[in-house]
Amino acid sequence: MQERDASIQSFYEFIKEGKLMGTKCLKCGYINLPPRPICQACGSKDWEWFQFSGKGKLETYTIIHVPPAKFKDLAPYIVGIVKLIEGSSITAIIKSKLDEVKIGLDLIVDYMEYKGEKLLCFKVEESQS
Amino acid sequence: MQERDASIQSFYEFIKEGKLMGTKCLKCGYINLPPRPICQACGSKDWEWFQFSGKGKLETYTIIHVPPAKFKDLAPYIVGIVKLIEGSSITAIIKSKLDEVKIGLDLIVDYMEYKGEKLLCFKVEESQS
Amino acid sequence: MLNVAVIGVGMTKFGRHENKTIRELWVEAAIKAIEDAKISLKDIQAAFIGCFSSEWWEHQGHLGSICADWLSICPTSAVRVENACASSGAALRCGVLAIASGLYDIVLVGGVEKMYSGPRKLSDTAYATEGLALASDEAYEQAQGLTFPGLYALMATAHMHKYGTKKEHLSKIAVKNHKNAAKNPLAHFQKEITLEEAMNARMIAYPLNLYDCCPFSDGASAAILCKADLARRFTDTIIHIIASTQASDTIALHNRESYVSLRSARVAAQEAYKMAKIESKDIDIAEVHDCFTIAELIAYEDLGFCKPGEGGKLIDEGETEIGGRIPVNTDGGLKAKGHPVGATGVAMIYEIVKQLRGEAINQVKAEIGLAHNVGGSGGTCTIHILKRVS
Amino acid sequence: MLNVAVIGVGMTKFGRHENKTIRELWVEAAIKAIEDAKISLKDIQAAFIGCFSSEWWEHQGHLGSICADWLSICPTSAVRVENACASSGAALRCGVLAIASGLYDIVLVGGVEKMYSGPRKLSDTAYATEGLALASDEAYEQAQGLTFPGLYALMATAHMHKYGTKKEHLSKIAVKNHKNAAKNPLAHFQKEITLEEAMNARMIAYPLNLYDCCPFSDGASAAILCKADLARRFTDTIIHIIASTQASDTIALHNRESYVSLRSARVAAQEAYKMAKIESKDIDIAEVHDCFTIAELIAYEDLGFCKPGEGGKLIDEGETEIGGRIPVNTDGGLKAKGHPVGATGVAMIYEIVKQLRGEAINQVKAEIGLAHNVGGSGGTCTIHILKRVS
Ligand SMILES: [Zn+2]
Ligand SMILES: [Zn+2]
Repeated sequence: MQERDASIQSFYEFIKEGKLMGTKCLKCGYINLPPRPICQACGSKDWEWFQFSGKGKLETYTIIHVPPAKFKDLAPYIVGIVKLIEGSSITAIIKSKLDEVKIGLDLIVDYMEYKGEKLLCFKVEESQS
Repeated sequence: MQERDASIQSFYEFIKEGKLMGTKCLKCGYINLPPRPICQACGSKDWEWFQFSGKGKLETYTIIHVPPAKFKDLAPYIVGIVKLIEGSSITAIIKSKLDEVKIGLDLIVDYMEYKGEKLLCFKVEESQS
Repeated sequence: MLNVAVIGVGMTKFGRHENKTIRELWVEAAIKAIEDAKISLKDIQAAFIGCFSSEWWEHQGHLGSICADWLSICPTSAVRVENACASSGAALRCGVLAIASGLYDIVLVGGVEKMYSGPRKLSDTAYATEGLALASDEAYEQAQGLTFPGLYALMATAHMHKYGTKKEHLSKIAVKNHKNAAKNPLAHFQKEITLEEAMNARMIAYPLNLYDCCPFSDGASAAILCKADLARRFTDTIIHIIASTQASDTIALHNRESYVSLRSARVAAQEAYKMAKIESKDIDIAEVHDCFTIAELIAYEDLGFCKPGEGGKLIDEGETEIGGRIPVNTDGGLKAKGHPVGATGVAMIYEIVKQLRGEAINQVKAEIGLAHNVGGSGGTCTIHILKRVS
Repeated sequence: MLNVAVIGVGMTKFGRHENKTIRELWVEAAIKAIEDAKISLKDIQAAFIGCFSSEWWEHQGHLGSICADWLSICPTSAVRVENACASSGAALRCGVLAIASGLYDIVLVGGVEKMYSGPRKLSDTAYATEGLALASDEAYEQAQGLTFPGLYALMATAHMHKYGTKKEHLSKIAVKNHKNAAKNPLAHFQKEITLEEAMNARMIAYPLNLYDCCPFSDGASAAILCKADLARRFTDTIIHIIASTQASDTIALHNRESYVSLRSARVAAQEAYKMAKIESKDIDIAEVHDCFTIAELIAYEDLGFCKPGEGGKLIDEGETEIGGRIPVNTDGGLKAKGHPVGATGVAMIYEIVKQLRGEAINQVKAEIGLAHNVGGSGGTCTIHILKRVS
């Protein structure tokens, strides 16, 4: 998959394809999410694509009551930072009942069609609920 | 008229009333147009309102063929810098035929209703045409 | 040794300025600083002005030129600096570097922002909210529906979970800062609030409610820096800048090791203490960046006023109140004094200088003061330490 | 003596980068400069990045943080500087002050702009035109229907009237710069144009037509500054910055004494010649700010390459062409190399350094080079003079 560069555009192209992708540093092995042209851990420019399983836990969250214009229809909604089992973290909307969200919740990647875009989000893992 | 401060808002309030107003420095006599809280010539903060006769000459001009969105309906139109007989200069739309505009043209202040606003502009002095 | 002194400070009232534009607010603050320093416009050799997003709110860029122009100091060089909410902290730092370079003796620094009201563009809360979000990661935070209060809410949730910090701790910070602002005529809000009001306000981004958030304010601030050797020409109460540091962090929270502490603040503070050859316990008074109540609590920990996780305890013990061990935000802070983003960093210097001179509204006994100015959610932090010398 | 050397330069191709964001362009240029200097990321002690209006074009502020972040140099301090089209000239100057202050040995400077295309916000010509106008006076120029090309058109009309300058003189500048860019792989346009094409292009703001105007470009530039004492550790071809100056002027044209010359450029140039202890005739090569053809012609006069009013004559005599007495914009200039606003000032340094090293595309014989970077319609000007020392 090396033909795509480690760019923001590539990340969102993968999202459209239903893949959560980061870059793995070929020098130090650090997994960069979002993908980066320069490894955050060691500064190396050598990387390969890395696909996440999509499983993770909620590290922290907020409930947005005053949303940006674009997200008006969704409010109130949860945004959280999800720590994936592979070790990297990412910010996304969390599909959960507002009164059931808590740090440590087991999550799995999901996608939402919203205003013509495919949005990255996470939902509570089935086994748990 | 001292109750209004030497602000941009005051300038446009006067425009609405059909007055072209600057500030005259009480220290050095320099006439600041647009009005300024600090004299451009000497740095003094003491000023009084000064009303221009509205008469002047075209110092330089351009004809805008690619306009900003707001002025789309007017293009092509002339914008020039007018040197008033009192010595100060100001930028405004010049009402003139495109092929008759030239540096040195005698002008007099005018106003144009445009998209709900009163726009400062200048027109060719009657006596001349 | 930086060899830089502050010989003048000035600021506008923070709040709503319906009739004034950016350049007009700037001139008001700059003139106050110039008069405070008893210098003339001609003495200014360079200017550095912090502003976050005049393009967004007033459709006006090229701020350096317009600020020099309206102050009538052309052709003096004027640079606009943008580091989000730390824009004027960074501008101040550029001014410090300019004097330390030996090229300049007297430099004007400051900041300005029009965030809400104004004769040129009339903003509303939604537009202002979107404007503030410009300080966060467009591709990976804004795009995920995160707001600016949401960023600090993520830190608050994490802090509560890790350390047992309570909502009440946050509300107590709001109460303290409103109390400090109550007597400050330049503050956006001059009213005290009760803990009950602070606890029960309308939710903005859980767990942060309206009283955990600073307001959208208009305002400007300015300071005159001078080569320290020359300061005695202008004043007898000499205030030196004994440390000036800045650090960065990832713009997005999710790329950081911790959500309960700002690395940029810790690094800048450590470097500042080292530069000033002091320890955190030597600080008598601090202005910290309380854009949200949780930010002030985390600042206590990052600056070493207490151990990590003990910010709530410090509040409970009243140590950061006036009369406490280390009074914080004696002017009301961003929370109640207001937060015209670009003006905030130098407005902190205004309060520190007033305190060190003995001219403050809520005067405390202080010889050394610290200003902690954070950009965005910690992507930038500047630290300045000021000391009265005799 | 500034005691500052340039030990590395890098830039992206200027033009359309449909698939890249600001941070990605920045990283590309910065890495090239770092590799050119043969330093590592860890060697960078501070960064100053010029950007005009990322808020407008990509909805992204807090540029210092995002540029440090994506380059993986956190917690190194990173300041964003905005002086309209002179943003990276001003950023470079802050970097010079930072090294001159003695606080830093190695500093990264540069600039970036995404003006037109991009994956995050897709702009069109009208939006980009409005964006550029942010550099002019919102209240008294933008509000009167004036555009950015219109500002320079006002100067062109005045220059033609006062000095008899012809449209043909302007078009000859476009032809020269397109010719210089034709071989430059990093230029936005790599095609020569004829005088007839240049004369007869579609009118934008009379008397300026399409070929008098630089394009809207995306791109980034970077340079590594080093304390001059240490430069020999990194390279044998030592390039010193022997002058670094900046001046301001009123943002609006109508408040100036003259419309046929930029006071900011004259003042900055005079100070620069004085700082470098040279005269204008000592300059071997110059990069001047030709956002519009008339701007280059006026620059000749402001920099003292010819007398006031004789810019047209200088063009007619071919003195600013490659092979002439003082080659100007050997890389194609803003006109043909492109003008990603915030990147332009340091991209000029890229070309000067390449020329002084003997590594340029259109190599000329040169020991001393000058970069003239103008913000807006002259509200800011920075001048840098570089010299190869042996
Ligand atoms: Zn690595
Ligand atoms: Zn005066």
